[in-house]
Amino acid sequence: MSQASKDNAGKIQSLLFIYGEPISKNRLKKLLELSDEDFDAAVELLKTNLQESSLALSLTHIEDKFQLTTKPEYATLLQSVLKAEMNDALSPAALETLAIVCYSAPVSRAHIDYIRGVNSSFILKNLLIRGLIERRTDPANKNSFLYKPSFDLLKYLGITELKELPEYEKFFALAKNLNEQGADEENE
Amino acid sequence: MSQASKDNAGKIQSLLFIYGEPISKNRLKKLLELSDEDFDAAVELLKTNLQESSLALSLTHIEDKFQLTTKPEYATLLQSVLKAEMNDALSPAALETLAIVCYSAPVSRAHIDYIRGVNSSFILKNLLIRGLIERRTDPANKNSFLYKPSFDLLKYLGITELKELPEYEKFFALAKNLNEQGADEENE
Amino acid sequence: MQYQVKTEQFSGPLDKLLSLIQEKKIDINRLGLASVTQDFISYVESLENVQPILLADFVQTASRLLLIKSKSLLPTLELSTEEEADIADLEARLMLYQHFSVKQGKSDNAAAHVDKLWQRKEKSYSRQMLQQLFAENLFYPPKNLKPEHLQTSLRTLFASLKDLLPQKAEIKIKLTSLQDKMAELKQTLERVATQDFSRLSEGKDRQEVVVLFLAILHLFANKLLEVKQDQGFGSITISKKNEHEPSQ
Repeated sequence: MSQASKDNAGKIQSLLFIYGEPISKNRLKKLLELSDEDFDAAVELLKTNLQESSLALSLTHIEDKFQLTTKPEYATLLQSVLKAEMNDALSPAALETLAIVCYSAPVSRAHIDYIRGVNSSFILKNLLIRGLIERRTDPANKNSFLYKPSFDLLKYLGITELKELPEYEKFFALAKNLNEQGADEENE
Repeated sequence: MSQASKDNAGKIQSLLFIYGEPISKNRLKKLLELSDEDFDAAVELLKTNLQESSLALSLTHIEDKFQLTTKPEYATLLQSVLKAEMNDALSPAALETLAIVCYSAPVSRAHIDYIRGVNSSFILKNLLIRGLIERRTDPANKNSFLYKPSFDLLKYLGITELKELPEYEKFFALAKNLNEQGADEENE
Repeated sequence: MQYQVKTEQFSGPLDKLLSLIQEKKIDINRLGLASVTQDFISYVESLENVQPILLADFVQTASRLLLIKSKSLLPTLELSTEEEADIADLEARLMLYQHFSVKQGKSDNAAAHVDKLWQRKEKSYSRQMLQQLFAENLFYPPKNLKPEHLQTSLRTLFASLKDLLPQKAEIKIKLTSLQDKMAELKQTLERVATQDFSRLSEGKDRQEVVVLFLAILHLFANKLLEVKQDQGFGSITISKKNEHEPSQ
């Protein structure tokens, strides 16, 4: 087993790990600038390494597409865990973030972070995955998203529009105004 | 190395792989119904396996949380593929404060203020919002927070735990020894 | 040298002191501290539009430096236990701070280590949360979530923010500005050419005495007045300098 194959196997694994989705052989070859032979040798090595190691991952190969997945024996475990995760009550931090999204939608992550005083990206991802909130690209800034509650959440809360939330006007105003107050603070 | 540890290491890895974000020791222990000793043995094994294998992944942890990450040598490849933005520059005050948080975590604001000789609340808020540090309530003093580096910071620095910081023991001892002397002046 | 207060607004007295010591390439000890006292005081005097609370920190450090300076000029001067402790504290903090300061400039420094790791850009990456699930349309609400829960959560959040704001506004430290004190001192000397320090400081609080002392030292450094002290603990006499002498 050559050093080059080893290096390439690592590179392929790192790419598959980050991508998550299946990637075609051609795309991988192009990204790594590999010849057919080098690619095949590296994939063979990666497969063997994953099989031999006591690690939980394997290389799935469907037609000409590759994906890094967990070994089949973990399927049941993962399903039960995901179910538990999804049915969990919200942590106080998640509830607070959801409340800010509901009362000040549409709202950017930067503004949520500002109100909470901490980074909220992980919590927002969690709320997105659970389908409690949605996001769309901010028309004023293509690199950023605006968040709002999902339609499903409104139905679940038993309201038809955000204005029906208790003390909606008050908290909407508070959340929006905080920006100006905050700006002063930063200039101090 | 026992078969049980091997099985548990695989389970832990599969969970971290699927979940993507950091998971706490308590949560993992509960999900897998593991005792403290079994968990620690499995994590130790997983760490060693990942280090020794020619695979691209490593186990990153801060305090009691764990995450699966790529090894830092794949940074250039992944950066170009993900078109990830380069690390923003750090101001001198941000760098200095990060250094104190990294080498003395978990650490209170009063203690950071004491070492820097100046109020650090503004810079800490900034670092929190950038997601480079995290905070939690101090169990010994409910009115105060303890600060520590975030997983994102560790990933930026390309290390898997704080102990990998150069001269970690030396600076940790330096920063902490003063704690008792400084305690009188803490009045957060 | 010009100092930009704006860019330095979050660095404090220790940072300034360390810079001065490094510029002179001297050690952190009493002798070193005594030799940068004048520069430090000039710097404090140049501070404008600084938060009062930060200025108070600078003035406190300046007063400790003055103690060290006085002791180095007057070896017979005896310091109280409290003053000795203040000086030892300043030295210890400076020794510690240099290990974490960005300006220290050595390679075995905590900030330099973090900076090096940050600069090398060898970042690790992790996966997105539950990557495989992300595309699907799921809805997993927490059990029994009611609009009132959201309301209560926001109430708590805004209540805690409110707690912070007024407190901030109330921070008000009585601080006599150095500029004012210098002007006042010059005026006093116009009226009576020679003054006794103990007389000038009579009935003033500790902070004001420190500022007065700083003002005297500054005017003295700029050769605008003369200071005389015949013996340790003896009275300090301040007199107006002849106006026709060139000033620096």
